[in-house]
Amino acid sequence: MKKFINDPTTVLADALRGVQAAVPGVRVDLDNRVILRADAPRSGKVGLVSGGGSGHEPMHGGFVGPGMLDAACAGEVFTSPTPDQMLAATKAVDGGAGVLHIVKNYTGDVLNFEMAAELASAEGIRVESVVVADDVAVEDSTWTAGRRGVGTTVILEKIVGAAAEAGQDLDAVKALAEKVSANGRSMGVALTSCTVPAAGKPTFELPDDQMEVGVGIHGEPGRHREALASAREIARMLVDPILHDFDASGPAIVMLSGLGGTPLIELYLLYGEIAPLLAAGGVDAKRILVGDYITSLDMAGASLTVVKADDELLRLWDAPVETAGLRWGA
Amino acid sequence: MKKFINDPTTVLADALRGVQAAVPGVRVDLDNRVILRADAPRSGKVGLVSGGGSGHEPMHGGFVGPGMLDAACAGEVFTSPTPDQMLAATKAVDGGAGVLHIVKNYTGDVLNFEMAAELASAEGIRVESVVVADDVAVEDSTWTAGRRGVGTTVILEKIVGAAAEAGQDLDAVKALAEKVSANGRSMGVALTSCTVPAAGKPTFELPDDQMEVGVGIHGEPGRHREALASAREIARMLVDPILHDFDASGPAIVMLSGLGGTPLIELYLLYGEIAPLLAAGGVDAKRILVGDYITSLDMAGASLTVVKADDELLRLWDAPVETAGLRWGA
Amino acid sequence: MAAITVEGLTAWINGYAALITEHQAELTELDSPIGDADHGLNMNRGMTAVLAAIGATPPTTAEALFKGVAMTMISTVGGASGPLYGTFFLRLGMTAGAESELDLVSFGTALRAGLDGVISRGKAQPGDKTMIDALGPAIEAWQREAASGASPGEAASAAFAAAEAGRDATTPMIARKGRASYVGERSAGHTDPGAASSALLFQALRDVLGAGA
Amino acid sequence: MAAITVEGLTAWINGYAALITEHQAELTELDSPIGDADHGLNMNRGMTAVLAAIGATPPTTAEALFKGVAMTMISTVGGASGPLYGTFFLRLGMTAGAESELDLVSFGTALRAGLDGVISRGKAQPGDKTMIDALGPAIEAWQREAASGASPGEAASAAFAAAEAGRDATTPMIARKGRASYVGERSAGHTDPGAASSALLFQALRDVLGAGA
Ligand SMILES: Nc1ncnc2c1ncn2[C@@H]1O[C@H](COP(=O)(O)OP(=O)(O)O)[C@@H](O)[C@H]1O
Ligand SMILES: Nc1ncnc2c1ncn2[C@@H]1O[C@H](COP(=O)(O)OP(=O)(O)O)[C@@H](O)[C@H]1O
Ligand SMILES: [Mg+2]
Ligand SMILES: [Mg+2]
Ligand SMILES: [Mg+2]
Ligand SMILES: [Mg+2]
Repeated sequence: MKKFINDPTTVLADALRGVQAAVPGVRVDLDNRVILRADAPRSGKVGLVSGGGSGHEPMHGGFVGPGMLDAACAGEVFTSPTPDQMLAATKAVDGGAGVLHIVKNYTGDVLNFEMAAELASAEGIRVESVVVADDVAVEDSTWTAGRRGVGTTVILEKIVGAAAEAGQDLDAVKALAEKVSANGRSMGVALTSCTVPAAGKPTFELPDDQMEVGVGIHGEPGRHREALASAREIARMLVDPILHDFDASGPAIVMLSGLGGTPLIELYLLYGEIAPLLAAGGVDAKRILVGDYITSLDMAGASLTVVKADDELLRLWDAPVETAGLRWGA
Repeated sequence: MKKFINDPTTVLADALRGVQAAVPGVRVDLDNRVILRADAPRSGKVGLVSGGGSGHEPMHGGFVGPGMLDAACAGEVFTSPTPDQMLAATKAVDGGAGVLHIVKNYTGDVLNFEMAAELASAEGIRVESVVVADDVAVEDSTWTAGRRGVGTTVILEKIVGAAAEAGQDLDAVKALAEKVSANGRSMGVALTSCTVPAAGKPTFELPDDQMEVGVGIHGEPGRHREALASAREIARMLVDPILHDFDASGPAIVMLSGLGGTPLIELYLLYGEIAPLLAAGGVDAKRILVGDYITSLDMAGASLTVVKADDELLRLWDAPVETAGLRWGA
Repeated sequence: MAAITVEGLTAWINGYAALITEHQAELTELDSPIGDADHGLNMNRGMTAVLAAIGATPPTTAEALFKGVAMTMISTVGGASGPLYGTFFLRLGMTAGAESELDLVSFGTALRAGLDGVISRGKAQPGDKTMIDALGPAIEAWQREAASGASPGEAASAAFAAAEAGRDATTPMIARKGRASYVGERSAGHTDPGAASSALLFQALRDVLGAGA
Repeated sequence: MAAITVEGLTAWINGYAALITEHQAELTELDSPIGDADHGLNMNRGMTAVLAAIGATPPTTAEALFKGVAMTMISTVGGASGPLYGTFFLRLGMTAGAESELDLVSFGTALRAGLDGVISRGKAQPGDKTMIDALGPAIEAWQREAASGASPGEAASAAFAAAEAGRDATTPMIARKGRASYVGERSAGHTDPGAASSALLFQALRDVLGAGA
């Protein structure tokens, strides 16, 4: 395992110190492992709290700042944060207008956020939640844990962040979050495994000539394994399941995120193959992000997200944002 | 070799199609392999042309746009672009106020840009050049090719981009570029080799328990190889040679760039160790970038750049910029 | 009638922590093919913190003991198992009440309340390949033994045997809850890590209350 | 007096292209320890393009031939070798002039002008471990043979022998120019890739003009 770390057991604490040193405009609560807008709480503004296991940077800590999140709770690598972290974040950002919890659909995240919401309600804070479950690699069913939450979360945090910044109330912000969540789908592929520092070895073995199609951002197995294919073929493996899952035609926000170990030149190359497939499927990619936004430690791979967008979503997307991970107009 | 590519011989062309599809506000001249501001040439504005081998993305193509470069010439992977590309770029961005070539100090880049400047002069365009040579891993000497140009180039392109956007003339822009260049130093470390697609195998062999200190961004050997160390120790190996090379005390712009295969969580962790060392050396890091800005394909590693800054440089740094790789205020 | 003292209950928790540390790698290994390879890490982080908390101020009632265990697990484990085990111990403690000793039936009622908490939080059904597939049979066995006047050792042995059988029964199951559900049919053939850590909970109880022979 | 026709010169360039393709991997290999492992790739990309260009419109004068080679190399090779070889052929062509054949002395003068171009562009001194350490001795040998009335074959053989010796002499040198200078003293013990590709240039000349025996 070759990583810039001091000790596998202190990765999160050490990384948070780095965030504190490097990112202006945020305050890092090292005890609770919460990254906060420096100016939180903002009176009268709906507070947005997200969080999840670490190892997906810039998500979520990199999206804290004006126009996006008020707080992000950082769990251990690939492990949901705990309710007390979430409660601390919720209390710190509540400006009297209530707090929205943005949760990715993993049992751990859902349960811990649920407990945190109960605790916050007990302290008189109004909390609502939205659960993102957009990974088409997983068969959907009401009888199972359902789909994993992946890339749509990033786009949701930006859009909902703009709405909260603009003063929308908790009901409106929640409704908007549910709209984005319902309109987003993602699909990922891994060329290599990631290596969790505490484990010290790759999470899964993937032969040199194989790739994992439909991988999860924690190294969860995908739909199937097959021979390493060309970027052109891989593009089809990402686009087709999304287009088969829902009618994606019309304006959209598209994100191609690297998983941490894939360089930008490859992401652009892959996007060059994805673009015509999306167009052929009627997707009008109005806004495009190509880069590392939701990662899986050092995994080589990529994840495609398509969020159907209307004028409202595009307008909120374009609103100013000032975070380490996304910044424009500010 | 596990990469998102179609064919090792078409990587550059395919990646440029991806840039064309993904990045608004730029025009990609696929024949000449030049990425241009969509609105070039801007009448009366000094044109800024950079370029170099590909594989360092976002540098340079990701820095084309308002407030930064007017054009970037993309060479084959790790190979300088050719004079005709540079000439095409120079002609395309000349708005009558002359053009500055921003060159990294590699023999190939220097010679090709030199020829391009001669050709452009012959066509009546005034061209000046600045050569960045900031890599303290290389011993400096007037008898050799001198130091390699690395991270200072990114910071220079931003600052000089703001000056050109503000209407400064070619002499002023050139003087400013030389000032930034003189004030910047960089030092890198590799945990793994990169793999050039056309080569199909790692450029160098690095045992699992070793790292290359002072590596170049093309996988050039560094100062020495030693046992893989902790982030805390590595931070010292990056900071010390820079501080020993020049008096870096006072305000500065600091960049910690990943080399392509290193995830953000590790970069933040490493920056957490670098920050106190810089502070102890009197460096007041006024502006900080942590992320992938100048990469070496899929190499796991990092490169630290410190540019001494005064009020002028900070003001220009803060000016609006709207590129794929750096964006704020726009 | 036989009773279990708070010291006995504390020894149970201490013993559980030791078993978790001993089996940490194994639990994580079970979590690899069908999960994210952290169940041993998560449980060990939590139970190590529990040990430290108990050691600092030894509780004098069942309620204080189990609420402390619950709060510590909830705030240190994370993942799915943190809130689930946390809820288990929270309800267990609330139902046991501020007593310094419990008879076997009362302890069984408290265990059942803990299980109900896990079910209402996690929404899993028996057969979904989760920890409740070990907890459920174990608690049922305890209650059955307690009702028929068994000794603590007999009840604990029966509960542990049922937990082990429940754990092993998860192997062929197709997961419908938790992270293992993502791999769908490919989850069959692997033992559920949460069921394995739950079986250890009753192993610890058996160890503390004696083999009951 | 013996002369070299433009057809002969064209055959030289074609032969050089073939040798570059044949030795591509070897040149890249030489560029690995002290460079960036692309010299063979670069030269092959350039010479393949040269072949295509020459094939399309066979040139009728030395100037047209070499200027074409130069422009193609300059616009396709990139790196350090592109402008350097480009400059070499550009000056060679300009000095040779619009002739359909050249005597040995004139060809030698043109080669020398090419070398001067490389030196003024690259600022390398003999002994800096670059292509001029092969080009220099080779051209010197050619000029010496030409002045003493040797046959084309004899001159070419002498030039190739000198180029090979010059190439081999770069092995112990410490690089002071180009990418190899970054590794400083550790460049000693490795043959310079540009010197190796320059030796191939004179190997092609020897092959075209006959062994001269
Ligand atoms: N909904 C649920 N109800 C009951 N138990 C569950 C549920 N979801 C998961 N579990 C249990 O949690 C265990 C996984 O715990 P752990 O690995 O610590 O958390 P995570 O899955 O978040 O990494 C599973 O083996 C299973 O027994
Ligand atoms: N300043 C120079 N003068 C003459 N030859 C040089 C100079 N710099 C480099 N070279 C030659 O160029 C060769 C390297 O060419 P190549 O690998 O194609 O370019 P790059 O170094 O840009 O990758 C070296 O082996 C050396 O012979
Ligand atoms: Mg987990
Ligand atoms: Mg090169
Ligand atoms: Mg797990
Ligand atoms: Mg080279």
